Amino acid sequence: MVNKLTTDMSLTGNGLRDWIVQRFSAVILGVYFFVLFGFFVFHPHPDYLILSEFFSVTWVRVFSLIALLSLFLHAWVGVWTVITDYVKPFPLRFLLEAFTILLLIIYFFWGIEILWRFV
Amino acid sequence: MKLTNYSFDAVIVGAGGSGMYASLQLAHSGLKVAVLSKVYPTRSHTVSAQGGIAAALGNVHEDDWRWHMFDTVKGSDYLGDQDSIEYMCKNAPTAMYELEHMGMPFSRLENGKIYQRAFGGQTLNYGQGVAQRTCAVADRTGHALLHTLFQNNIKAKTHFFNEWYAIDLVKNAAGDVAGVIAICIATGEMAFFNSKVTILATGGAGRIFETSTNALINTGDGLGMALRAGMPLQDIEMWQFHPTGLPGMGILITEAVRGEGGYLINKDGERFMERYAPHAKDLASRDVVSRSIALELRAGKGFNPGGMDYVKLKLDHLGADVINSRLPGIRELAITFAHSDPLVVPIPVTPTCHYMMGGIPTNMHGQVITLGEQDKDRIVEGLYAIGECACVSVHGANRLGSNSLLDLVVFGRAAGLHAEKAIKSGLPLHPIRESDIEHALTRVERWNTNKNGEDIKTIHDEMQKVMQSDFGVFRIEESMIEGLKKLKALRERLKDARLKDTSQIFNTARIQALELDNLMEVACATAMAALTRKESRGAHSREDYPKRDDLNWLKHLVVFSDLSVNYRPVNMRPDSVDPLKPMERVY
Amino acid sequence: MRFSIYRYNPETDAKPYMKDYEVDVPHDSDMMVLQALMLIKDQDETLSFRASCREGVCGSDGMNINGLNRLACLTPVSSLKAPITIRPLVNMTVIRDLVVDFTLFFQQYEKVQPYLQNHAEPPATERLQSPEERAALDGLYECILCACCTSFCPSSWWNPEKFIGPAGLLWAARFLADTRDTATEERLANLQDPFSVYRCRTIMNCTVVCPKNLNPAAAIAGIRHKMVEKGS
Amino acid sequence: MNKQRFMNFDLTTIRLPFTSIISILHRLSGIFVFLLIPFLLYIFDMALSDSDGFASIGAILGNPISRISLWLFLVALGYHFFAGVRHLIMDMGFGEGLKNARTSGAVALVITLVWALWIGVWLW
Repeated sequence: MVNKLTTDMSLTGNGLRDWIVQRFSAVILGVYFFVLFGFFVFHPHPDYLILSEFFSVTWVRVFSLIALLSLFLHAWVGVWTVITDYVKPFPLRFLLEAFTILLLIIYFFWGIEILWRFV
Repeated sequence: MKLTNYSFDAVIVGAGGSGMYASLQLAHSGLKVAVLSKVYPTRSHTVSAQGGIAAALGNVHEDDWRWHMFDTVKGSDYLGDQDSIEYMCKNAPTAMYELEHMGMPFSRLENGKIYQRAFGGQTLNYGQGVAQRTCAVADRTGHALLHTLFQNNIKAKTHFFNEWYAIDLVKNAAGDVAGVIAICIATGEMAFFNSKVTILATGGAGRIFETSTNALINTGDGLGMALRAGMPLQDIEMWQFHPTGLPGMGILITEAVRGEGGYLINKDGERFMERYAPHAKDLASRDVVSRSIALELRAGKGFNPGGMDYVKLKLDHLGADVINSRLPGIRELAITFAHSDPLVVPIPVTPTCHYMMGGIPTNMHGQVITLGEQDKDRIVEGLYAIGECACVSVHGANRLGSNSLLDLVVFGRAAGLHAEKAIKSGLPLHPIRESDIEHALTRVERWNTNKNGEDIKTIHDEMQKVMQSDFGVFRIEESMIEGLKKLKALRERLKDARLKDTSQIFNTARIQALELDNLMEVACATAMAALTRKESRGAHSREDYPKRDDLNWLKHLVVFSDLSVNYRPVNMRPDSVDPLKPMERVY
Repeated sequence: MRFSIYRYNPETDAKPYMKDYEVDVPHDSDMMVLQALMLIKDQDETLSFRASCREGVCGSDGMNINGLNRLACLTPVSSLKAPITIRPLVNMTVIRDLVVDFTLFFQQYEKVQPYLQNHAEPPATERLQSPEERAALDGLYECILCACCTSFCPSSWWNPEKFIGPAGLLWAARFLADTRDTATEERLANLQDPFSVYRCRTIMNCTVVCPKNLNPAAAIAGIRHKMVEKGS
Repeated sequence: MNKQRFMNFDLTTIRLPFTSIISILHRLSGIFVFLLIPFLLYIFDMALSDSDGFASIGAILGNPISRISLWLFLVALGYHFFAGVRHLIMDMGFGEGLKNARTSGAVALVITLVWALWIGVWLW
């Protein structure tokens, strides 16, 4: 029903799947930020030690990784929607979309680097 | 004038219930069919129908189409043609099931069948007690019907010309109709639609009255076209006044309110219909109830004597459940337009012009009839009329509530079937000459070129006032003579009126001028017919001739554009049952 | 009372402009905007607008009145702050004055196959449907196709061709909800791309402006639910 | 004859309903959060590098612009979160009516306001 090239740049190329991914990743991110929020409530003025200790716990790291992945998916669906709403000329839209993906990939690996360098 | 030429097997003018049922019938036949509509199909007046559509399905109790036929003939005050009424009532159930299969979202009974409610004049066993015969979609039956038909026409890929306004029929020297001239409202483009069969489905003309339940588009376009093409209108004096319209605007409050148990009260709180119709009470037929209200108002028992007088319709006793599930649209209308929530307070109502029983005379296949040699019926080749603009004569002098949607459906279908057969058996395009087309163009050219003269607004308003005051619920010789005189003068003035705006693109002023030509034709014909019929029958109620006179007036009256009058016999020969002999009509 | 009305006739005007009119509105008048427009047309017959049933069931006279899409015939003048500003429906091509082009709107409607589909041989009488099953259609079938919602929907503004819009989707929901319709899976499959349904962001402008008090946003949510159910 | 096609599309003449403001804020906050991700990652990177790096955060946030940016980021994130929860609740079929949607939108706004104050107090 809709032009294929436009659709192809969406995360899954399918509205229902994109929608589910967006919701699912939102829930994960929500819980993740709730955990972080809890950490800062218990440690309103953390120092390096407390913070690095918290991020060396395995489940925190795994959860952080999952959250990073969720962020990637969530942001891609969201930003893709925003771009396709407002940017109509195909070359510009394509560039923006490609740039966004690139950024998200960089963030993802940057995040892994931050979490895993002090293993 | 530049004209585009289109050629079709069939052209249907009007996309209301009857037009779209006919087009659906034809679309399945593989023929080339065009539907011209001056509004988008879903804006047609059918959409406003509320209460329901009658058919003897017997879902609530035992029922028989013969009982339905009896009620309809009696309701018509014996002016209805019995062969057509028989056909309609007999085919009603089939039509209902067809609609249901098309997806019409009928309300349902506990057992899953189509919900049926009581309506005025519908009885069991030839007049014994109240029948629940009216199939309903809450109180939005017309909306549901129209949308269902539109949707099925989309499915059938019907070719719609939306916002095309038909101006006049093109008739050849032999008197056959070869198509119509129409204008595309959006662009001003004019076109000749040449067709083997032209079907008029243009609806009523309730806008000849000042206050009417009718949509603004109900301007009798098909009637004007037929009159100008030399065909007559039949029974056009018969105008139904719906008992319950909101005072002022004339917004319709469906009879289903009374069918569900609501009733009328006067300012003393009295349920006055018990006095006028001891058995049927508020469910007597519409002419009876409207007259009763008018008499109450005349006796000073209205709520606002001296001002805009009205009685009230009480339904709060039905309870919120019934009102919200069966009459939700009525509640909305009453709150919006009368500032009264029927859950709590009664709704102010007054008789309001509602329906035109008369129209272009046709046989039961929808073929238009005119008078030929020695005043004998002559079928106009190539022309059909269906729906409110037609007078197959199933409503006679008074239509029963919920029989109009049925009329649309049954005769829309019948005309479609007949036209399909005619075209498939080799009906050719009717031959025409250039002059035939030019003749049909004269009217629109006049409006485009006339630079002087008065605006149409005054003429329009005066016509409505005359109709309202001299041809309303009660009629009397002197005022009708006066009224007709005024109308004739207005008609002359209209010939000289001018259009200030002659632009091409979506010029609604021009459409209104063309519509007024049609309204004026219908108003004059109505006045002439009303003045001529010297008796009281059904909706035609004369104070100077208060009795029905079967000896002299049990006949159809036809009026031509020059206001000459003639007569046709009423058909009293149903096919499969005994004729129904005129009896005294009591409810 | 002052009315400021959007005027444009492509035959004579280079571009649209606003024109002011003065209408006598009695103090405690019941007048609706539609009647005011008719009075204005009496002053100036070149003003074009659509109207038919004048009671809110035909859907002809949707327009933007004081910033909101509504039906002129259901909007009391007394409910509005003067000057009353009347513009055509938002984001639809103007044919002339307050008259807009409905072509795209009806194309979107047709996309959802707005008709009952059931290939089984129908019974001799009606198909049965319980009152409860029928009640599932309430709030869906009453749509009058006035386009107030779709023309007021930001998702339709940005993707008028790819996003079906609230009105079309309401009709999709109506046929998905009908127990007599057997094309559910095909209907859902046709709507699964990222645009047709999923551009809806539950902004609810549709629900705010619907003159029939319907809730297209909730109907669209219902379509998504059905897809999730079918997909899992 | 003017062949140019016009539309009535002027956002200054359109009265945006409350729910649409809730919605557009959701989108804006999302974009804002997305744009500030590198800033956040940078702070995180610093905080988890070593104690010197951690200490440098104090310096970074000493700059009022960074501090306000962080505050804005957290406020936007908060709103995106609360309005997102509202969406999820509606997606589950609760509060889909107009009245409820307005109420829940207002609730999301108010909670965000409280959150913004709270974060502000914490940061300063």
